Amino acid sequence: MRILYFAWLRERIGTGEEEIALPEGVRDVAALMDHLATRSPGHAAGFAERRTIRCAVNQDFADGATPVADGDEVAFFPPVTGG
Amino acid sequence: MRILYFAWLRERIGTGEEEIALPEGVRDVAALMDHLATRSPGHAAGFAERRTIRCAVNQDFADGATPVADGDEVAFFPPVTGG
Amino acid sequence: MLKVLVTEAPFDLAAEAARVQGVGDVGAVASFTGICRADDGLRAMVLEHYPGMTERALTAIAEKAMARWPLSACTVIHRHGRMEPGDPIVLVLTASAHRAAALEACAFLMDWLKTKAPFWKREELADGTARWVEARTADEDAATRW
Amino acid sequence: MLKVLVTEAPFDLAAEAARVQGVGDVGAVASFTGICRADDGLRAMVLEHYPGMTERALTAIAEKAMARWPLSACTVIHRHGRMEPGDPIVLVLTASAHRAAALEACAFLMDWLKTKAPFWKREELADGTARWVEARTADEDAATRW
Repeated sequence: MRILYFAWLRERIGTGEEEIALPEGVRDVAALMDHLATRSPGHAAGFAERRTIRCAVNQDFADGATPVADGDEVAFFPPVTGG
Repeated sequence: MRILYFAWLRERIGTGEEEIALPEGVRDVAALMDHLATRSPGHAAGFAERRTIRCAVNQDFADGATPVADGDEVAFFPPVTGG
Repeated sequence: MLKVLVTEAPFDLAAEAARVQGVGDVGAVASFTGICRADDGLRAMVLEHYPGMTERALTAIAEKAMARWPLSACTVIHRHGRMEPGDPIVLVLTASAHRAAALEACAFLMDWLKTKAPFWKREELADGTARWVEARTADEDAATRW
Repeated sequence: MLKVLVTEAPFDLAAEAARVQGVGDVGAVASFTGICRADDGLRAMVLEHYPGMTERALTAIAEKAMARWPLSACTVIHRHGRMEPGDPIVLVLTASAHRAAALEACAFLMDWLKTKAPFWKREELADGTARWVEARTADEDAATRW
């Protein structure tokens, strides 16, 4: 699956995009975040404050309970500040 | 004093502007309307339905109780419909 | 900065918007353009006004908006004379640091303009008849909400 | 008619306004332009976005406005990339037969855009530092009022 990061989350993690295989037992966004946080110190720092992170699954806003499956595009980012 | 008429009131009365001498005893807009209504059949028709007529004294919106004096500019017109 | 203009000539939205954008610390520009509609078989519209009082009333309304919202600029241009469907009639522009002030002031200006500026619309219809537009209760209600 | 555009290029207010004016029975055109401000010593701003999802989110917001108000046209143009103080960032235009629909929809579009479109602002300050803009609770409150 394709994972995207934006804004300061992208900077902390050190990449804007990565391909991962969906790990065994990961079925929702919350579990996926737990998994991603273990990938590097940058990931750990990026996911340290979960409540400040928003998410989209296949380009729709999602939350921790949203299901994820292999092949999904999942993006993580801070609250939006456009306009 | 200068009296102005606008829109359908101007059409009914047949003029947009007239100079009159302030009649004895006329001290407010309501009394001025009573007086103006006697000037011609057109005036009578124009002032027939008082509640549909708005007024300005010296270019400020006014009402029946607003005082009038010689030298004032008093305008009568239907409710406004700009914008 | 306040600009009020009563004119027969068409106005230039882009030029007016550029003007208010250059004044002070502007983060938000809101505009409203009122346009002559063709509904009910309207062929043309003639806008009569009260020269002198019109400018005075529009200035008072614009000053009220400037006092109530933190605007860096406020422009009101209202045309008079003959207009055909599609012709712009009125332009209101507001500039502020933030969007809420610009948008609210813009809505306020239009609501007050509709009920507190001495303009009268006469419609010429396709069948050759003409009629004075009647004031709408809804406009009066919109103006009193502020 | 709905138009959504995410672009690095500046936009042309007059051309966009003329476009929505020509669609259907239009009596009212409202616009909002968001502009990069110089406050807090800002030298430039970089707007990052989520290509693909941005267009999708803006289209969904514009469709919501078209469903909720009787609009004949709705245009949303949002820039990304680097912007300096005075540069326009976002343009929203609404056209309708009547003013209330155009003005309300315009305010709605901006409020939803602020909280439901994937853009992130990074400010570069005069002292050489840079920072990501934090989301404002006031924006969230403004979005939930609709």
